Amino acid sequence: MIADTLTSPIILFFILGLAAGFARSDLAIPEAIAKGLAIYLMAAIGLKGGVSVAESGYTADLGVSAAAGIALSFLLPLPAFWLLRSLGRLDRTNAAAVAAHYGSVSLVTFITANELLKGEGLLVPGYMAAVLALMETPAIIAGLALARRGRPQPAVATPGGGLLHEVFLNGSVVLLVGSFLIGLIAGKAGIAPVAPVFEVGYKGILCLFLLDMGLIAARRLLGTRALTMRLGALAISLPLINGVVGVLIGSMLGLDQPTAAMLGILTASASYIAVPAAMRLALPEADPGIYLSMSLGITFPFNIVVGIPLFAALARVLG
Amino acid sequence: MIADTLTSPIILFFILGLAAGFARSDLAIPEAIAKGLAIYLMAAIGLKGGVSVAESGYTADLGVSAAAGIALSFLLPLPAFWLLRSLGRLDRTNAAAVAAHYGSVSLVTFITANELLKGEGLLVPGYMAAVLALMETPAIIAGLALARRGRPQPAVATPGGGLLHEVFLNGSVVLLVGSFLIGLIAGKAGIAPVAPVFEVGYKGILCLFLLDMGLIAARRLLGTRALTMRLGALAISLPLINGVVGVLIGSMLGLDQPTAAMLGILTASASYIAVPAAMRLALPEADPGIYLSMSLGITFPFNIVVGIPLFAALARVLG
Amino acid sequence: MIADTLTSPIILFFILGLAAGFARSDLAIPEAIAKGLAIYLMAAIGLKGGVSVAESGYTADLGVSAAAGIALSFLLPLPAFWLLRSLGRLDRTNAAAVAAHYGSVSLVTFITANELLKGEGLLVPGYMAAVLALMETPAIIAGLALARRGRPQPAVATPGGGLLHEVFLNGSVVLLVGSFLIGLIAGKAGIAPVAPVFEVGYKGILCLFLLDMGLIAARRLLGTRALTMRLGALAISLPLINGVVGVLIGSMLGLDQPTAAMLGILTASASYIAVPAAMRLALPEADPGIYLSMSLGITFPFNIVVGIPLFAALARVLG
Amino acid sequence: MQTVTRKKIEILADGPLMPRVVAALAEAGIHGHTVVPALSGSGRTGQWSEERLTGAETKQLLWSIASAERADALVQAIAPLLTSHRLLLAITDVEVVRGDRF
Amino acid sequence: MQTVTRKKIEILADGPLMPRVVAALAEAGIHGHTVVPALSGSGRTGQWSEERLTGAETKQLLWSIASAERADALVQAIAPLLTSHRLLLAITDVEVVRGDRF
Amino acid sequence: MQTVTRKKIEILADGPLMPRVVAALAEAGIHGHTVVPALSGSGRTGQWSEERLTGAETKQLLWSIASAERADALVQAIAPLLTSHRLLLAITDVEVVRGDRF
Ligand SMILES: Nc1ncnc2c1ncn2[C@@H]1O[C@H](COP(=O)(O)O)[C@@H](O)[C@H]1O
Ligand SMILES: Nc1ncnc2c1ncn2[C@@H]1O[C@H](COP(=O)(O)O)[C@@H](O)[C@H]1O
Ligand SMILES: Nc1ncnc2c1ncn2[C@@H]1O[C@H](COP(=O)(O)O)[C@@H](O)[C@H]1O
Ligand code: NA
Ligand code: NA
Ligand code: NA
Repeated sequence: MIADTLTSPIILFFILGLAAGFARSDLAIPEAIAKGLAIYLMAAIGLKGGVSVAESGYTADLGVSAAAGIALSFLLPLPAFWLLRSLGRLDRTNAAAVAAHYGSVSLVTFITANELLKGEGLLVPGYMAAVLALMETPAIIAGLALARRGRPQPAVATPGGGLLHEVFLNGSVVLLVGSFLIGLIAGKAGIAPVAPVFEVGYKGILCLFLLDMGLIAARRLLGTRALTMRLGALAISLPLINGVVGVLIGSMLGLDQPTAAMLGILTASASYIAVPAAMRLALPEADPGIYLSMSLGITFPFNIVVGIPLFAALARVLG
Repeated sequence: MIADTLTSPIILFFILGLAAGFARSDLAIPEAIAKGLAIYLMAAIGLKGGVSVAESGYTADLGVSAAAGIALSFLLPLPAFWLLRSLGRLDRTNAAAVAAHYGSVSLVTFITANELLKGEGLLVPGYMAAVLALMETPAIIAGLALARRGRPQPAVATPGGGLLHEVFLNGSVVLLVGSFLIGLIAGKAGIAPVAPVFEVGYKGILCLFLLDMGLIAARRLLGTRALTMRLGALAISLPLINGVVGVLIGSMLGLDQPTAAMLGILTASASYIAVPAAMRLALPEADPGIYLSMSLGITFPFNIVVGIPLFAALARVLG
Repeated sequence: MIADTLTSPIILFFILGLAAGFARSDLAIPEAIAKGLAIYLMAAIGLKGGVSVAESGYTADLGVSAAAGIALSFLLPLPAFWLLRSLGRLDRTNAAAVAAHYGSVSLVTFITANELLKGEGLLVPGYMAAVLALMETPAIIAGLALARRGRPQPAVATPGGGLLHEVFLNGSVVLLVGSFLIGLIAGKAGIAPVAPVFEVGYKGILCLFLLDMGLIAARRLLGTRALTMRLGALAISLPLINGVVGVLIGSMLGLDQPTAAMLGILTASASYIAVPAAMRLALPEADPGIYLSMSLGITFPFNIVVGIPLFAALARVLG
Repeated sequence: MQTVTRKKIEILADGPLMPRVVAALAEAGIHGHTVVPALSGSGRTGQWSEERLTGAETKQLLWSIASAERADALVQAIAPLLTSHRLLLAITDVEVVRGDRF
Repeated sequence: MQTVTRKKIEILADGPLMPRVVAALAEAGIHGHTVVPALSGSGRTGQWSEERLTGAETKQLLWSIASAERADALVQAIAPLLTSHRLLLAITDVEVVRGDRF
Repeated sequence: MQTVTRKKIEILADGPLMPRVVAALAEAGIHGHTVVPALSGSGRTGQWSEERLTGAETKQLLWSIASAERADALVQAIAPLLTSHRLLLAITDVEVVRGDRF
């Protein structure tokens, strides 16, 4: 599947972005456009998920996947934190902030995996979009608990409201869950008139979005001064460990092959939108240069190019 | 029809936007994207109107609707002004500025009504896009006349040119009228190659646009300090009065049911793009907090959710 | 063909933009949207070219067109420089900067010509997108050589790296060549899933883009103080001369009619994206008011409305 | 290179009113300026942020360097607009080179 | 028209931290401000530029005019945040009209 | 908290020239700066506004706080560029906290 992956236009545009970024080309997608594309993709993925649950009804697998996702998002920051402190030599605050990123998930990794797995005949059920939304936030809470353990709760007391708010009402969660509900309420027939924009356009838009992600990842790596070799190695080991754990647990819970693969891909992925914004607010002393370089600069490209086919293969072996 | 309305994805996205805005979520559509979507919608609606007139030719109904629209836009600010001064307790300048908004029309209300009526089998003739464009500006002139009556024409003399210019060459009027003419010249066959973008994409784009409108309306209400209970009540009464007048006159003039409904919806709608910009220039002493909160914060959501089905039902009863 | 041209919606939107710009309407397309549309168009044209070469293989015509394009881009700045100095009365620096613009090419002219020729049944081979990319930069090198001839290479020594970089890695070249390669690697079948966005949407997007180009061209002419009658006349003569040379050489080299027409249209076109940015960096003493007013304000509209049908007709006569 | 002291004028105004502000600058003999966008703000009449379709309330910040005399002339020329049009005006001493330009 | 001297406060902060900065202004009794976007920058921790999906590192520049006493109060109120939140604060003397507004 | 006086440097330049301006800052030992976008403007060579595809003429405003010595060094380093590259430079006294950073 890696060979297939590497000739898919979606991945080729990502590689083009990486190459242009590393070559320091001035190619750039305006921030407003990138945000617009992200909003489109979130609405599309949410709608699709809602419609598919409206079609298939609530199944046991849905409940199992959701519970597994929430538990993994909440628990995986713990081993990550321990590795980041010991091997990564980070202080408590930075280790906790990075761990929260690796417990949470990446929307773009999810969407890309969806398309690549479909290309392999593996249809991921639409409800995984809801699982994705559910997995975004538990890791943030775990990360903050890790950061504050044994500390006298300093200035953090004040912005607590702001943080909970940021965590549960952050734009991407609201849009994903909202579109999911819209899909659920309107159903397949209700959505039909808007389908051309949200279904037909989907893959082409994803190409442009991944072009931008490649540029951003490359520039992030070039612009940082905070990344050590040890942290670079962890930015590859953590998704490997988390992804294997995710696929294993998914298979053990009896999820079918595409669902188990996707659970692994989600646990392997690291957030670079919702969690950085929350951490900047709740742990302003943590260095964004560290967590963004790791999650966006290394883990994201690694997952797109290597992780997705790898966890799909593992699910196939176990399935 | 209200039940149908409330399960249409278009309206559900609007409600999602309202909910996210009131919950103070940080969900936001970049301004450049919102403007881009608006430009797309105006070009699409104009083209469609032009093509439909190219198909059907100039009919008597077209002339009747246009004349009625212009007259209503010019005259309806008068009772509105009187109500705003007496019940609303506004000073002359602010009352005139608000009255101009209620005489003019809302593009997004028009587009949304178009789609919702179509869903009910009511086909609004394409030329109503031209009527929409014609109704934007007379109310501005009426509002300014009301503001200046009995005043010694102060600093206003100077910027007169700027204002007339703003009124007749403002971007949305130029784009609507221009696209209408392009549709008229190119005709159905000429437009065919560009139809995929302007027809197929239409409804999906409208969803994203209404999501943004919901966010904007909610934030406008939360951010204002200028809105009194009396003004809030008027922001619901004025569209009710104007809409009923519009449908009645449309029916009396013999317009068919969808056209009469749309004339009522247009008169009920209040501007929040063209008129605010013109008022900021011509009546800078008027408080934007008042006119935007009323038209965008209250009247717009009221029309989308309640007004459109109401005036459609009234037209049916009378038709 | 001029009559056909003038009723094509693509051209009508351009004329609407010109008219709105000259009337000083405030109609405006946000910069981020314009850049987003340009990125979309470049990716689409590159993909299309790559796929078509993947289908047809490398032909002798491809090599001939590419060689001719590079040579013309490199050599045509010389007569232009001479005319700009003698008839145009520009100093060495400004004449060299303008000459570089006329040697290079305009992406939008290319795309528009592609569509208009297709409407006439003239199918331009996809590989011309690669020729377009190859023609962007030789003129820049020629222009700089003209500017520096006989000068003691002053402050320019330092930024040399920056300039070469700007020339070969500028965003539009990277995106065009990159998308071309992606089309080549993925092939027709690989591109199929993303085709709806990049093929179906193409013409509609081009309408909006040309609307913006019309606005920009008109405002550029209104805002300038640097344009003389002599320069205005040259901004029409240079594309005429270059275009005739391009078509002649294309026909003499045995290229088929659409290819020869397109070679002429490319040589007639003048850059207003890549070259201005490079000139601002390499020849900061040159006045952007001169080169942008000429290429964007006069030559671009001239080519769109008159040049494209003219060179197509010439190719027909010679073909 | 020698620096001299000039005035930097900053004026905050709604987007639609900018042309009028620029006209007031021209009246005072000031022909150079640059406008910078604003994103959000708050004041006595509440808060605003950029996500507004209508530009009616979106502020922009004008930035101009001028001689002390012209800055004085501007303060006189623009005074009547300050209250009615809700402008904010601030003037700072700045050092510039090539002072004859301003 | 008469001008008086006030303080212009400029604070550079990451977008997500702006609400906290605004809260500190309110604590110091300052209720008017305007925020301007930033595009790119560099400092001791490397460089950044706007093309980032995540707003976590995108800076904004807050701009507020206030009386000298309130500006002083703000410096005290915001001091603890300056290092931990990596803010940049600069205060300038400016001349304004209608000085009682600030 | 104690404030000290430093220099705020503002430089207006075309987007494509910004890297060169930043290089001049580095030469003068100034390693911190922030860039803000501009929307429109006018000067002796006419007017411009942001709706331009080509960034060739779109201005940006660089904003940097530095010590007086470094600001002086910058004025010397950048002087040759000012006329040839049409830059605008303005320097203001500002009060900052944690003055050792600059
Ligand atoms: N005095 C000034 N104050 C602020 N900005 C200026 C001034 N003069 C020129 N500019 C800016 O610099 C650009 C080029 O100026 P010029 O080279 O005089 O045409 C203008 O379009 C403005 O954006
Ligand atoms: N003291 C201030 N400093 C900076 N900006 C201000 C100040 N006061 C008001 N503003 C800006 O001006 C807008 C309108 O202010 P106001 O008229 O007081 O509501 C606010 O939303 C802010 O963007
Ligand atoms: N001296 C300075 N002047 C202006 N902006 C600065 C300065 N130092 C830092 N910054 C801005 O603050 C950001 C973070 O700085 P730092 O924490 O030093 O990496 C930089 O990327 C710049 O945008
Ligand atoms: Na994860
Ligand atoms: Na109305
Ligand atoms: Na050329």
